[in-house]
Amino acid sequence: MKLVALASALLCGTILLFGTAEFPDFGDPDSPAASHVSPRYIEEAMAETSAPNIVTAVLADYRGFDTLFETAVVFSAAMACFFLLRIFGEDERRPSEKLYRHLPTGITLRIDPGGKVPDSPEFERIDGIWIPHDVIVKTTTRLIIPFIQLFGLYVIAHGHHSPGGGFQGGVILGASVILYAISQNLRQALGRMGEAVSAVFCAAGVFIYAGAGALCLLMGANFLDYSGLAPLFGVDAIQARSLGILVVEIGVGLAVMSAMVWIYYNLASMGRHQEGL
Amino acid sequence: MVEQAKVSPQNRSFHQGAPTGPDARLQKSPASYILTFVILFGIWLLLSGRFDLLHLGLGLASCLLVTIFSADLLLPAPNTPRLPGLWFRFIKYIPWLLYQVLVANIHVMYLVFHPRMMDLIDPSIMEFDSRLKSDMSRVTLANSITLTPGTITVHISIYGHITFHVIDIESGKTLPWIMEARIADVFEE
Amino acid sequence: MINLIAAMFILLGLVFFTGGAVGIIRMPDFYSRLHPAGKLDTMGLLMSMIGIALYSVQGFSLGEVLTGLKIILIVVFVFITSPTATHAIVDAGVRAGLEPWTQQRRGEES
Amino acid sequence: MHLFFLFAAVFLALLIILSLYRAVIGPTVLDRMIGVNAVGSKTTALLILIGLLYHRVDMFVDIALAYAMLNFIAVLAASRYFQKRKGLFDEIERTPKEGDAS
Repeated sequence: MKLVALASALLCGTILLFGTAEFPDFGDPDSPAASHVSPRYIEEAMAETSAPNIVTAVLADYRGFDTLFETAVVFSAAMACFFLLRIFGEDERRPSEKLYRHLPTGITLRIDPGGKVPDSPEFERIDGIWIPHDVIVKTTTRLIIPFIQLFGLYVIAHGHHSPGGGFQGGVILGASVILYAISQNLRQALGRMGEAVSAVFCAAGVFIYAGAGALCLLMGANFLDYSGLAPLFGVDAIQARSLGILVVEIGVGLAVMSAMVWIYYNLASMGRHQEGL
Repeated sequence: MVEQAKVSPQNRSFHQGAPTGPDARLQKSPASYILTFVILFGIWLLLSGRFDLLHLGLGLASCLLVTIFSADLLLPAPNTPRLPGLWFRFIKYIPWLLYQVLVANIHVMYLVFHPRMMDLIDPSIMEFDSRLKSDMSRVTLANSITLTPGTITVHISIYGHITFHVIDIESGKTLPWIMEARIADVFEE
Repeated sequence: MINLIAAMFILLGLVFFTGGAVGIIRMPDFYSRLHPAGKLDTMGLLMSMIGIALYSVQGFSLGEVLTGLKIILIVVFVFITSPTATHAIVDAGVRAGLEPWTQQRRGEES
Repeated sequence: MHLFFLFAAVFLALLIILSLYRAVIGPTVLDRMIGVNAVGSKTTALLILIGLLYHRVDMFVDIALAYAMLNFIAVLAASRYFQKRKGLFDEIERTPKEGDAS
C-alpha cells in the first residue's frame, strides 16, 4: 500500500513538474502577471482600498470571488466530513455504560445502562478509553485559552495592517476550541460549543461573505464591489472598501473556525460524539 | 482499537496524604467577568497598538466575545480581595525562580558538553508528598519543577503526591522542597 | 553600547540553544533527552528575546516599545506552555511503559 | 549588526538541522516528538531574527506568537493521541533496547 502511495505521489509530482515547463520563468519581467497585474496592485491598492497590507486587499477585494469560493470549499469540506463520518445513536460494540470518577478519592464507578447516575459535583464523568486526571495540562490550558482566542480575534481584526486575516485568525480560534477539547474532554467542549452551533456558524460565515456581495448588488454596484456600500456605512468609497474587507474577513474567520471545530469533533470521536481524543 | 485502562506505576498505591476537596467547579460570577474583561482589554491594547475609534471598538467587541466564552476558564470563582496580594507575591517569586532556572541550566549545560557525560548523569525517579492544597499552587509547583533543568514532573496525583524524574541526584536533592515552601508562601497555604 | 549588550544576550541564547540541540543527540534515553530539549531551549529563547527586545527598543517610540512588550509576551507564553508540553510528552512516555535509563541498566548491558 | 543577525540566523538554522536528526531517527515516536518540539522553539527565535533582518519586527512578532501557540497545541495533541489511540506499545516492543546508544 505504501508503494502504491509512493508511486502515485511520484507520478503526480512528475506531471506537475512537466506542467511547470509551460510557465513563464520565475520573476520574468515580460510575463503577463508581472507586466500588468502586479504593478497595478502595488501602485493602486493603498489608494483604492486604504489597506496597507496589499495581500489582504488582493485577497478580499480584487480577487473576492476567488476567496468566496475558497470559503465555500472549507464549508463543503466540513459538510463532507459530517456526511461521511457522523453516526447517530449508541455504539453497539460498547453499550451505553457510563464511567464516573469520584474526585476526592479517585475511585471510578461504572454505571450500567438504566442505572442511577450520580449528580453530585464531586463526580466527574470520564471517557471509557480512560482519561488520566491530569491537573497540570487542564489548569495550564484553562489559563491560556482566553489569550489564544483574543489573539485570534486580533489577527482577524488587524488583517489590514499586519500579516493575517480571516483564514489565519479562524485557524487560531478553531485551535483554541480544539485545545479545550483535548485538555478537558470532548463532552465538555461539546457543551461549550455544540455541534449545531458549529454547523450554523460555518454556514453563517459563508452567508456573511456572500451576503456582503449581494448587498453591494442591492445598492446598485457590482457583486462584491464594496464601494457601493458607502451610503450604508456613511463614509466615502475608499473607506467603504476598507470596511467591506473587514466584514468579509470576519465571515471567513467564522467559517474557518467552526469548520475546523466541526471536522475535529467528527474525526476525533469516529462520528459518535461520545468520547474523543 | 480500544486500549483498556492501564494502571500506571503512580496510581498503584493509594497511599497517605490528605485527600483534597473536589476541584472548584467552574463557576461564573460577575467579579470574574469584569476582571477577565479588564485583563483581556489590557492585552488587546498591547497587541493592537492602534488607538483609533474603529480598532478600539473592535477590541471592545472581541474582549466581550472572549469574556462570554471563557470568563470561567481564566478566573473560576475568584476570591477577589485576595487576588492582588497573590499576584504581587507571585511576581516577587518569579525573579527567584529565574535565578534558580539559570543556575540549573548552567549545570545541565556542563553535563551536556562534558566528554564523559554518560558517567556523570544518573537518571532516577524520585517522589515526595506535597502539602499544597489547591490546584493552582500544585500546578505552579509542578511547572516550576519542570522548568528547572535536571528535574521533570512526571505525575501529580490528586493527593498531591509528586513524582519527578531527575537527571542526577544532585539536582533533585533539595530544590523541590525549597520551591514548595516558597510557593506555599505565595499562595498562603 | 546597547547594541553590544543585545549582541551578548543573543550570543548567550545561541549557546543555550546549542546545548539543547547537542543534548538531545547525546543523551542516552527518552527521559534524559527531555531535560536539554525542553529547558535549555526555553532559556535560550529567554536570552535571545531579551537581546532582541533591547535592540528593538532603542528609539523609545510607542510602536517600538509595544514591539518590545510583545516579544516579552512571547517569552511569558513560552514559559507557561513549555513545561506543560514537556510534561505531556513525559506523561505519554510513562503511560506507554517506557523504562527510564539508569546507571544500573547501563552496567547490565555492557 | 546586520551581519551579526544574519550569522545568528544561519547558526540557528544549522541547530534546527541538528534537532531534525532526532525527529527523523529517534527510536520511538516520543523521541520524534521531542525533536519536533525542539525545532519549534528554535523556529520561534529564528522568525524574530528574520524580522530583524527585514526591519519589520512588528510583523514577524505576530507570526512568531502564532507559531509558538500552534506548536504547543500540536505537541499536546500528538501526545494525547499517542497516549490514547495509537500503538505506542507495539513500537516500544519492536525496539527493546533503545537505551544502548553510545
